[in-house]
Amino acid sequence: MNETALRRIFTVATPLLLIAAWWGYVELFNVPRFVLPPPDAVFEELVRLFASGTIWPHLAHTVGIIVAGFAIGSAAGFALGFALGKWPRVERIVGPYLFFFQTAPKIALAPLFILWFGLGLTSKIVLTVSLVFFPVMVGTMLGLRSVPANLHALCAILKLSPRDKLLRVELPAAVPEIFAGLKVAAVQATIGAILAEWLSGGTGLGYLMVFAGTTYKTPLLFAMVLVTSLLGIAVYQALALTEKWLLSWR
Amino acid sequence: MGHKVEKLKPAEKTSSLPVLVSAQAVTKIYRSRHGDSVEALAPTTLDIHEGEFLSLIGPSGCGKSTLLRILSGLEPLTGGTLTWRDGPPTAGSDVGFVFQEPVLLPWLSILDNVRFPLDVFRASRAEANERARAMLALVGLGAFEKSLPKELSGGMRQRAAIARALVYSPRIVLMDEPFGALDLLTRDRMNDELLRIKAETGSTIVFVTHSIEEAAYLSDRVAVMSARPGRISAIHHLDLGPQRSEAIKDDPRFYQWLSTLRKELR
Amino acid sequence: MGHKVEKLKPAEKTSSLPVLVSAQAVTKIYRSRHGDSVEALAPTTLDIHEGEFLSLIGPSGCGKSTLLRILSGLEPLTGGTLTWRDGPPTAGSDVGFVFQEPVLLPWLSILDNVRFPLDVFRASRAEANERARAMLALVGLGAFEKSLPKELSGGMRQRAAIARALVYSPRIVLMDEPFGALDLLTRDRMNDELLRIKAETGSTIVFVTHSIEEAAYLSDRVAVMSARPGRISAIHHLDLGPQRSEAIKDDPRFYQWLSTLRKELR
Amino acid sequence: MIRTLLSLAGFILAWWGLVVLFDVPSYLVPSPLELAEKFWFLTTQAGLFGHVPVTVIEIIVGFVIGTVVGVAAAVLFTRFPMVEVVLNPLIIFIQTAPKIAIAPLLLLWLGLGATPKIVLVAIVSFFPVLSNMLSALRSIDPNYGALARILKMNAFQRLWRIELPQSMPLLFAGMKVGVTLAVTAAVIGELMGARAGLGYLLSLGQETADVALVLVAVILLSLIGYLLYVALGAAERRLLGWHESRASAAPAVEG
Amino acid sequence: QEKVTIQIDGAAVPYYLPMFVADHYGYFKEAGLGVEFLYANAADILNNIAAGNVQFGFPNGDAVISARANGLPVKVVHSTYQRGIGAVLFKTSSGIESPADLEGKKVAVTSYGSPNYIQLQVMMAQAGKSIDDVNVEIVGTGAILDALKSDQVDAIVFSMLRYYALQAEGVDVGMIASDDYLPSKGNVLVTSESYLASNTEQVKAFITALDKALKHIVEGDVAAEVAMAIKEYSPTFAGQEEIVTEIINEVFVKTLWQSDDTRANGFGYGNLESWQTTIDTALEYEAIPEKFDAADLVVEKPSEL
Ligand SMILES: Nc1ncnc2c1ncn2[C@@H]1O[C@H](COP(=O)(O)OP(=O)(O)OP(=O)(O)O)[C@@H](O)[C@H]1O
Ligand SMILES: Nc1ncnc2c1ncn2[C@@H]1O[C@H](COP(=O)(O)OP(=O)(O)OP(=O)(O)O)[C@@H](O)[C@H]1O
Ligand SMILES: [Mg+2]
Ligand SMILES: [Mg+2]
Repeated sequence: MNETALRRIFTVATPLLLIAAWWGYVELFNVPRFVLPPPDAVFEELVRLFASGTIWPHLAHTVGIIVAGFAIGSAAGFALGFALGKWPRVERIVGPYLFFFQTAPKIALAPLFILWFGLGLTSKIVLTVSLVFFPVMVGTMLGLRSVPANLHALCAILKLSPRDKLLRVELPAAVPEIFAGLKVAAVQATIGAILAEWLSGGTGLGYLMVFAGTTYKTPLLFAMVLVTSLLGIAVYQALALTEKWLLSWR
Repeated sequence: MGHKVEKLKPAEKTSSLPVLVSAQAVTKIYRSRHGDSVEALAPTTLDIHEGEFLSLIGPSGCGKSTLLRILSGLEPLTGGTLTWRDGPPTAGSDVGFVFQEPVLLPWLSILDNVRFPLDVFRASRAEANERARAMLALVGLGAFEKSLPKELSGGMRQRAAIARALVYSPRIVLMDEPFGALDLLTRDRMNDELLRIKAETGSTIVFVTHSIEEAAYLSDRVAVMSARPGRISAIHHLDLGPQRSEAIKDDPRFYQWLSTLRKELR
Repeated sequence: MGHKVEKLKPAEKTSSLPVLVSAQAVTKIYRSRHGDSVEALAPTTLDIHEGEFLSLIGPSGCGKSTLLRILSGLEPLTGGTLTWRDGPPTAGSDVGFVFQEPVLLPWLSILDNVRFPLDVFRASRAEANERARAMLALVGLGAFEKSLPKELSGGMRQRAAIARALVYSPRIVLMDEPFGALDLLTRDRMNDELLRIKAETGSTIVFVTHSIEEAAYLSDRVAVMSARPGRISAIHHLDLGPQRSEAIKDDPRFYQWLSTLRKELR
Repeated sequence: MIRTLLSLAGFILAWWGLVVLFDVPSYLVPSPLELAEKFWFLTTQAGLFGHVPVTVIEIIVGFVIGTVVGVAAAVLFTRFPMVEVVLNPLIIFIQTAPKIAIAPLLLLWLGLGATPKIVLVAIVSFFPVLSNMLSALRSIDPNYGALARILKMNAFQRLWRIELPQSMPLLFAGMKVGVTLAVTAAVIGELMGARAGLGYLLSLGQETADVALVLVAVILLSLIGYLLYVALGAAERRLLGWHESRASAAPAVEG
Repeated sequence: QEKVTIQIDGAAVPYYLPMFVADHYGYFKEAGLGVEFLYANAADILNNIAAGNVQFGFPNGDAVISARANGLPVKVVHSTYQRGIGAVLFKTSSGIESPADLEGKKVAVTSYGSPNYIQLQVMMAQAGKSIDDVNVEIVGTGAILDALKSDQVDAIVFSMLRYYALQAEGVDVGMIASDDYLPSKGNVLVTSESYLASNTEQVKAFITALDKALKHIVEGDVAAEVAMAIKEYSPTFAGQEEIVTEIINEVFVKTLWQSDDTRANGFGYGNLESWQTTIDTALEYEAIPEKFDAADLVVEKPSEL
């Protein structure tokens, strides 16, 4: 009870404290605007963006990529993790390529994505997916493999179909591992969307950031950084809540 | 004394019941991670008859659980053959297994745990609930159907696991020390319930226990195992009649069997 | 019959030994996730005397494990007080606990598991190995010191857990159905070993069991618990003398106690 | 091993075949031969192997710092949940804040040398480790907590002897994700301002439309990441022989 | 000896020959400077200069205008490249020959408000058309070249140096230089106002060394210097000495480093009038928020600092 109250206080107080620290730093060290604009300048910029409505198409674009990339990426990651987790032989054959591909820096591969998927939305979503799937895949693989041996025995006794086994036993048992991956994936989805927009296109928060960066509009830049981070935090918190609910039995 | 000891004889003429499953020179060698191997089961031959109650007794580590797991198909053989009369069980509802530790799904309530097999076998919701509730009442957990496994005591968890294994009336039930964590009174009650269920459904039961009284009280036959390498040293056909009840404890033959079995185990 | 029943009397004049820990009107209410609560322990008063062997018996789910966990400090009280003569134990080596399930660390070999407390207490490596090996030999696992817990049978795992709890000769040992998964022979041997260790170290032992024979064989006093809400319904001081051995089974008073306790449990 | 080599050979042959068959111009996809030539040229004449250690050191140092801080943060969060409430938004903020935006700040605070790159690598590899380690610590069987309390183990003993071993599988999963991110972070770091390193070579290749150079840099970077990944896998196999996920196969009997 | 760092746009390509020559022949040392080269993109360079992370920068002139208009206290102390190096690049197969041919084509720029977008606007306007007549695609610097190579777009507005790089790669490209339509500046030597004020000597020293190097190259053997630069500073270009020499002779020596202005006033002369035109055009096309005086940004005669 006391703890929840404290928790509530902190959820409000932490951001305020951070803003105060930011402001204090800018004032005290006389940090120039183009390195780090003061909070009020960023706030004004935010107000302007929202009041004039210019932000909406950009926001919608980015949210769209995040959601699509996250959804497709986690689904793909889950499917791959499932295949690799269930059939170690598959892991031995395709694993090395997957891991190799995954470590290749995405910024360098981006031109390839454009080559293959064009300049449109597809290549952006593909880029996001390529960042999202891996943590989910690793989590799913581990989760499915960590199912306790005696639960496997129970399934074998009851001759559960693979589908039943997956849905009724393996998935619930793998929730902690899968969600650990999903949370990382949520952050990756935001990074991916921004990176994709950085590479091409004239809409989206990522584009606005490049625009702000190359035209030295630092308040706009930091306003976008804030909005993106809030998006990331929102996705993350949604996941954390879902996980808490799914794991309420613990 | 009128009892018959079969010393590892493959065919058991003594039983009039048809053989349900026959283990022929079955062996099990576990390989441990360091490469050394443990011979958990030396060549073991055992017929299990349709509808009988067979107990396995023997010292800790002698291979009782291993034999049970082999019979259930959980553990692959490293030698010998396992022959089922009508082919190995194909439906999940054919075999019931009570593990040595209660294996419950920690995210399901007790009721849902007991209902789990029925859900898997796609029984109707209403019927599943009804049967699961009845089973829970039988094991004395009626008041705890909403609890999670971690909210139960050790013995209560084991009772839930027993309820789950019996709720779908499997044709053969394999039970690994099911009543070990129960107090005497509950244990006696569970023994009688088990006999009643068996009489009703005609199930075959293979039962591992450390209690000689329990083995003698419940079983048509008792297989005595000895350790390292595990093997069946004797099989006793108990001539205490098919109908068991508290009355049997007045029968002197019951006590004779107790002392015989106790001696066998030394 | 010469035995004394203390009906929940706080002070026990009958015992000449000093009180080690005293539980005064201790209660435990568990809150489950749906907000409803289970009264696991109604106000319970119990003194545990230095160097005594006290058994707790009672039906499944009556609160034996809960009481033991409260005594060990694992479970916070929801009412009453717990008073230690010299203050609550401060060193980890003061208390030994055998959990109802063997809680072994799956990544350590059996030897390392048994040595674990000694490593935590920073005993020298050589001494730790020697004592752990001796303890393993005692519980009959000498040949399995390199195995991993998952490579052992249920009973063997439980024996390893017992070895771990006794390896550092704790002043008070709390044991929750330690011998439940063992066969009679092993159990008898372990009973005698436990008595021997107790005599050597002078430890105080609180012991949960479902076996009345075991309780009577081992204990100075037996506390009988009844269920829902759990409470101590009677404490019996067994007048079977301080030295226990197989010989006690020739003493008619032993059998009188068995039948008394059995009746109490009905 | 042989199978890996065979499959690798197959892959290269297929690549070559495609390039030859469809007459792909080398500015789109160079053939393996061209790439090999480029590689040879770079090593012999352009000091390629002077660039490799620069990046490798950034990756490894940053990754180790990120992992250690991640584990420490997870432990701190489970011991003091309030700390998590306070710090979590900040952490996610730092994770999602585009690195291009904070790069000048990092340079301002940390100078132009290897430090900002290492910090960037640490930041990105920190998060998967934290996330997985938290899950792991929260999944620990309460029985082990009870054992620790009985033995009155101190916080360090509990961490070292119980929590870390128990968390190993998830921790390794987090580190595997972290290592792949670390490579990208090192590249981004080198784009912020550098004169050596594979990330620098990569940007040089992009600046001069030198596809072969880009590919050589990418392949080397992937190789570094992959080798680290393999090393982690090997360590995992050594340490996790006991764990279910490492049992030779799931139960042999299924249907 | 004073240690200073210069951040150069992009990467170590041999076209930054003056820097390499100044370093190789010890001109920096003679001037009392120990110079370290670092590479980054223009925006980062200007931010770092403004923040004092580095002392000198060598970014594109357009980027400097934008930075200054947004309040970064940067100063062009040496207009090294007299002309802009922006250009429209396209594959010759696309049939494009003049800006008018861009009508209806897909043209990639790096962002709205970027110099290359303004250049495109001016070109279209001078061809009697408008920016709405082309299909503008936004493609970031990381992918813009590949977009052209893989025919995702018909033309890109980017750096003319890529023209030569693409040719070297074997792509059949054509180019329209933007500077013919809108005067601008390529790479220029930049420092911050405060550094210029407090360390005038160092800035002068740098300029002296740079001028010396430019003179050395212009009057000397370009081929030999290119060979030296590739060997010591830009080894990935090994084997391309000939073409680099040709480009430097034809483009850099003739039109970038030297102009009528430099012949009259010395290297790096900052023609304020031409700078002002660029600034005014940027304002006209709303690329910068407010007008400012070229004299505030540019040092007209570096040699007279
Ligand atoms: N997975 C395994 N790997 C290696 N050895 C094993 C494994 N499982 C069991 N064993 C060994 O096989 C032997 C028989 O084990 P089993 O579990 O069948 O004994 P049990 O008769 O059930 O004993 P208990 O009464 O103690 O449960 C033991 O010696 C044990 O060490
Ligand atoms: N964590 C928990 N949450 C809620 N209820 C609990 C919890 N642990 C135990 N209980 C309840 O407390 C009561 C006593 O449990 P306890 O484990 O002490 O029984 P026990 O006497 O040890 O039984 P057994 O012999 O079966 O082990 C039971 O009714 C059980 O349901
Ligand atoms: Mg067993
Ligand atoms: Mg209990």
